[in-house]
Amino acid sequence: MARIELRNLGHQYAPGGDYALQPMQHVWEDGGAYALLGPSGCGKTTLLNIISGLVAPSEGQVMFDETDVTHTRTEDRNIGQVFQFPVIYDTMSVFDNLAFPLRNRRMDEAYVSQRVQHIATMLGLEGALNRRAKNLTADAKQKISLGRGLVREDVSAVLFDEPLTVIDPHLKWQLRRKLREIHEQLALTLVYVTHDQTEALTFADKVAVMLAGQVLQLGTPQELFERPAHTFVGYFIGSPGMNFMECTVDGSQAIVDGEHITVDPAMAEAARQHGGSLQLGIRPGLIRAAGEGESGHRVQVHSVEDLGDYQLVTGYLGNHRVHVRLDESEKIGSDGLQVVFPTENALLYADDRLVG
Amino acid sequence: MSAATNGQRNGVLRNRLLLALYITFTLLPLYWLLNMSLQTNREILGQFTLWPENPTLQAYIGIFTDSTWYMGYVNSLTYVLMNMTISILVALPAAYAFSRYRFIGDKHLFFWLLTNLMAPPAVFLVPYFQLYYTVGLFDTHIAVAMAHCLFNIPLAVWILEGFMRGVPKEVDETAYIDGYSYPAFFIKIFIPMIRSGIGVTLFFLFMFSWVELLLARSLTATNAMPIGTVMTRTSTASGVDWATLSAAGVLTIVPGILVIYFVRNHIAKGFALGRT
Amino acid sequence: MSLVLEGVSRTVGGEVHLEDINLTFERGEFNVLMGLTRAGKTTLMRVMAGLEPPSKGRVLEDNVDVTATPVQKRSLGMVYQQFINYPAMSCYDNIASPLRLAKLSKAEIDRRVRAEAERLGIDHLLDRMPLEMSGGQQQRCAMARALVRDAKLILLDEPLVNLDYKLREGLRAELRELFKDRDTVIVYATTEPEEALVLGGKTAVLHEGRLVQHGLTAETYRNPATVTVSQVFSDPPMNLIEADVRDGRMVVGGLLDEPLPAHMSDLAPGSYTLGVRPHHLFANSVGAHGIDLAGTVEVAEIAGSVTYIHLEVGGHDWVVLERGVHMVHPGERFNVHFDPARLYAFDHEERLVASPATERG
Amino acid sequence: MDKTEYQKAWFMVLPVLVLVAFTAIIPLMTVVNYSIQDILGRSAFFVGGDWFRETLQNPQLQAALGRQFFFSFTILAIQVPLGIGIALLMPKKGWQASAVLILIAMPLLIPWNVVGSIWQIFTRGDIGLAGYTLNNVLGVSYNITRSSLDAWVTIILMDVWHWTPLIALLCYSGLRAIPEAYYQAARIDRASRWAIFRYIELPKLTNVLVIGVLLRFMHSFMIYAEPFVLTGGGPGSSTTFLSQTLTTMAVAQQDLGPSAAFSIIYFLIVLAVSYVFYVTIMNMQKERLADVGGGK
Repeated sequence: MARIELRNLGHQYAPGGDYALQPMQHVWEDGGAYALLGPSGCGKTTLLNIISGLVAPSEGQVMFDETDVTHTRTEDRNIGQVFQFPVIYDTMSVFDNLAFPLRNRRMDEAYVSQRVQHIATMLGLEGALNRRAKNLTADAKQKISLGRGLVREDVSAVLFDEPLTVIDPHLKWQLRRKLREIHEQLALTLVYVTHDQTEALTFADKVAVMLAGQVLQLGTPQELFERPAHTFVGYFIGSPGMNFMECTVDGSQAIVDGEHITVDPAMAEAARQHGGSLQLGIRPGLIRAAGEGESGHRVQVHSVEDLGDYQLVTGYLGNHRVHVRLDESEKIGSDGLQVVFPTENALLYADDRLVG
Repeated sequence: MSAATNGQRNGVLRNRLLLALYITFTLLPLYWLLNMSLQTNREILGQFTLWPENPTLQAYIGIFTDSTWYMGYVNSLTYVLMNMTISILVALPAAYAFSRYRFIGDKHLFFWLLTNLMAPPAVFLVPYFQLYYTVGLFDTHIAVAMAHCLFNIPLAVWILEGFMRGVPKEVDETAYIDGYSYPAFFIKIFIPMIRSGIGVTLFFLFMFSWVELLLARSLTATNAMPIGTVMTRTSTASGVDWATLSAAGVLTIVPGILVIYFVRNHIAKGFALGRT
Repeated sequence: MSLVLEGVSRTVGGEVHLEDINLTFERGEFNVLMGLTRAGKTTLMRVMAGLEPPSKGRVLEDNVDVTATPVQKRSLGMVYQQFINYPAMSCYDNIASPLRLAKLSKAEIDRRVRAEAERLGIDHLLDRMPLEMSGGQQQRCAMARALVRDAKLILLDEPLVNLDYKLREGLRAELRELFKDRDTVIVYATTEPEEALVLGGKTAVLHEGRLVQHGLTAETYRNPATVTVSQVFSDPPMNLIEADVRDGRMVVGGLLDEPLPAHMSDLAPGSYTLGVRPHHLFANSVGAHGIDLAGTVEVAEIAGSVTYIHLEVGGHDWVVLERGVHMVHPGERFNVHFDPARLYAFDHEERLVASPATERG
Repeated sequence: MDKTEYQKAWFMVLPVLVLVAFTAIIPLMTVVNYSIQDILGRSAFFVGGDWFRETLQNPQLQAALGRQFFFSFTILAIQVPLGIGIALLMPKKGWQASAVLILIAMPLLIPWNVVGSIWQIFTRGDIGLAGYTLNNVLGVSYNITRSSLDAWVTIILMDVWHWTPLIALLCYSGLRAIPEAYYQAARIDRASRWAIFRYIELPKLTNVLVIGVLLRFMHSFMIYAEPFVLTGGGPGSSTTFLSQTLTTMAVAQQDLGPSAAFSIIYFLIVLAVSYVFYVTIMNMQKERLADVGGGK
């Protein structure tokens, strides 16, 4: 198990060209589960390939615990990896597949079969050990790929490159559950690359949301949901994404097209000092319908969609479009909707970055 | 790429050396043919030398001026181009049918084509000879072009079917939905999509018809005699004209070399009958 | 304009893909085909388009039998899930292709292609080749081609399934706008309940080649005719538990023994399958919600705005839908709470016999 | 690709059927015709299986068949491993890849009789580089017109020189189709170079190797031009293979009956081998489609 540190790590495909990865400084604790989440082309796979040793970064260092592995060969980094499609040795049995890395390390056969039995049981493959790996289902093959990393007790980290891509949608959550269970049992450092927020937020303790080669925020699912550090994170996490409305600040009030919304005074002060383009951000699910006699802000309703377990109201606050997510039993009058923006959920952004 | 240790480095060196060795083995006989073609018979039979003392194009000039020689090339090229046209025109719709549809006997027909592709030409010598003789087509270019259809049409169907299978069926359907009639779709949309496949197929049709000797020789006499026959005649006569034979040999390789650069990425798929 | 399927069946190589489908699709609203993979959605669409002949039954367009009409003669647009475009043509030519075949004037073609590209947000990509565009842009180009010709029938076969999740969310929201007030029958196939609910209109639920239910989307969602529909048309699927009803009470051995709620009071005694929706389950006895069941957590899945908590309740795998982000660890005890008025009941033939009164009357 | 049922597809296949029938079925019928009759000028009478029995017992033909099988199996035993080896050596990226590919493929572009001529010139004692070097420089007595061993070695060497590139090209394309992820996984598992070949490359090459072996067996089984030009089947008949034997019987000696019977036997062998390969290729194709999860 290893603590992975990225020291000022950056990468340009061609010297002087633009950055595939902006120089970054991160520490991923030993035994932690981390996810690299972002749209295609955001550099998440490049970062994974640098950690696995497939690509040597143009600048900065990769540290496993105290050793600098930036230019060490993949073989010597002692990592495990699960790829986008099942990578297994077709002609071997499941047992031989799992035993292969140990046999290459000249471990004695008794130890090998004990380890393989143990990991196979953990992965739910104990029944298929002598079957030919080729005839198994895609998710079983991905478990074999994972197993080849887990059999090695000294594996430093296990990397996942969008492993659920080829899995049938209805089986995905079972494999997610299995990965989660394994991480609970073996305190292993895991790095998981995906463009799907559910996979990232379910799998990882900490998620790095990436865009155009930059890590915009590294935080727990809670932090990403409640305090997105960047407007893109607010948009990308949660569906539908966070509402953003240009605003100005006066005292502890954010003014959006004349509507005064009370925000946290410290945040308002910091926003005023920062200047630049200010935006008020609030999640559709955290906007509350005003109760009887409670004074709220008027949202002119454009459309209401009945999504079964909730209603999604699309309306306008002034001329800013706003999504509001209401419980399915909420009554919406035809003359518009009075809503309340709870102060603790209303966040201020200056030039797309969270203030204070 | 990740850093290569020196273990890997002299591994790569060893590989390059072995490869160079094999390429030398391949090129040596070819060099020798070229070497002979640039000498006169007198110099060839004289002092044994590794390269021509005074290189001359006399053998080549001889070929281009002597009608029995250059007509050999013309005849060969004529029936090869005829065969290529017939084969490709006939094979395109058939390959499309095999790649898109199931119909009665489709598997057996596809297998039957494979057996024809593999059939030894010697088996068909006598029947072809008689057939074309009675039909009055003996010693004509079309006779050889038709005879070569025996293996070239199956070859074209198999290779084209391999390339066509790469185009999703949904593309055809989208075109039909748009309103394309079958022929319009085939020519305007489908053919451009398998351009590289057609290119490789034409290359193989050219090659297999150009290299065939047995049928071409036995179905022709004088006015359609291919270059192959012309060459085999000189080498069996006493006092062999080595220089001209070598020059003729070099010229038969030129067409292949000119074209191979354009098909090099798909040549393997062609050889594998479209099965990779 | 309406499209009618009369007794359509389709068997391929002895395998039944469709069995006696009777459906009518109306103009001007979304007709959603809902079902799991291999439920027969794609085959049904291909039969409607005339790409595959039905083994039995007829396809009628405005009471005209078009079963055997060649697809070229049909007024039709189709979008596949693998963003099909002509690779050798630019995006502009791809979209213009059906109009050129319909022999419209050059000016008319140019106007309509640019208008459609504008509506789909790809007007800046018109001279790009398909392979030079991202997956989302390629699918928009394919959609533009299907829409540009104002066909009588437009078929969309899971068009969003191969897109990144955020792209899918964006395009899904635009779909209603794109197809609003078009004089055409729109049929949209999907495996995702949320897509059906966003698009509204009517939903037909298919399962193993058979039509299980057809009705207004919200109506079908709220009153699933059978247990199968409750599983297919709900993500995550509705939670189920077998229970016995006798003398006014519902009993699950050792787990539950409660009086029947009002809307189930007239159920005859016998064995039933009870169902409750994941978002009607609440954690840790918040307020007086009535019934209380003990469960243990298997795993928590965080999907951004909501968290799915997978529980083991009396030997059943249940899911609780919590709003916001809640970290719970496998093995934790988790008491699940729900109001009996929210219960569904299915008889021993899995048919719906009782469903919670819809809140808004 | 799940194909749709469409009987009208027959019309698309008809031209191929007509042309190939004209160039294959009709001629084959005449061969069958000859093989069961004795034709003297105008009259012909039925002889049943006589010609077949005679052919099968004819020592000259048995010898030719033996030589042919020996030749085909020898070249397969050499060319398949050698071809794989070369494919493994060939560079995968950059301009060198194209250059090496073209150089390696060169012999495949040469008309088969010209290959015979090239090696005839190359191995002549007086003017050939190989012939002259062996005899005069290395003092090895080497003459393909007198020693049948020399002739055999030269023919095999020539065939290796001519056709090994085919196996090399097929394997090269097979290797290039292997995704980089497999090599990355092998590095992670610290697999030896041999293990990478044994468990990743070889299994992935089985598809193309089956086709390579089919093509090589078939072409070698009907070889005619190269040995005919190089050794004329000599010395004596030590290097006379099936095609040449059949050609001399049919064309030179004009005894139609036996040569027709012989042709049928020859074609049946080809038919049997083709069937075995056809079934193997089609199964592999179905299997690969299953791997990719083809069709809904």
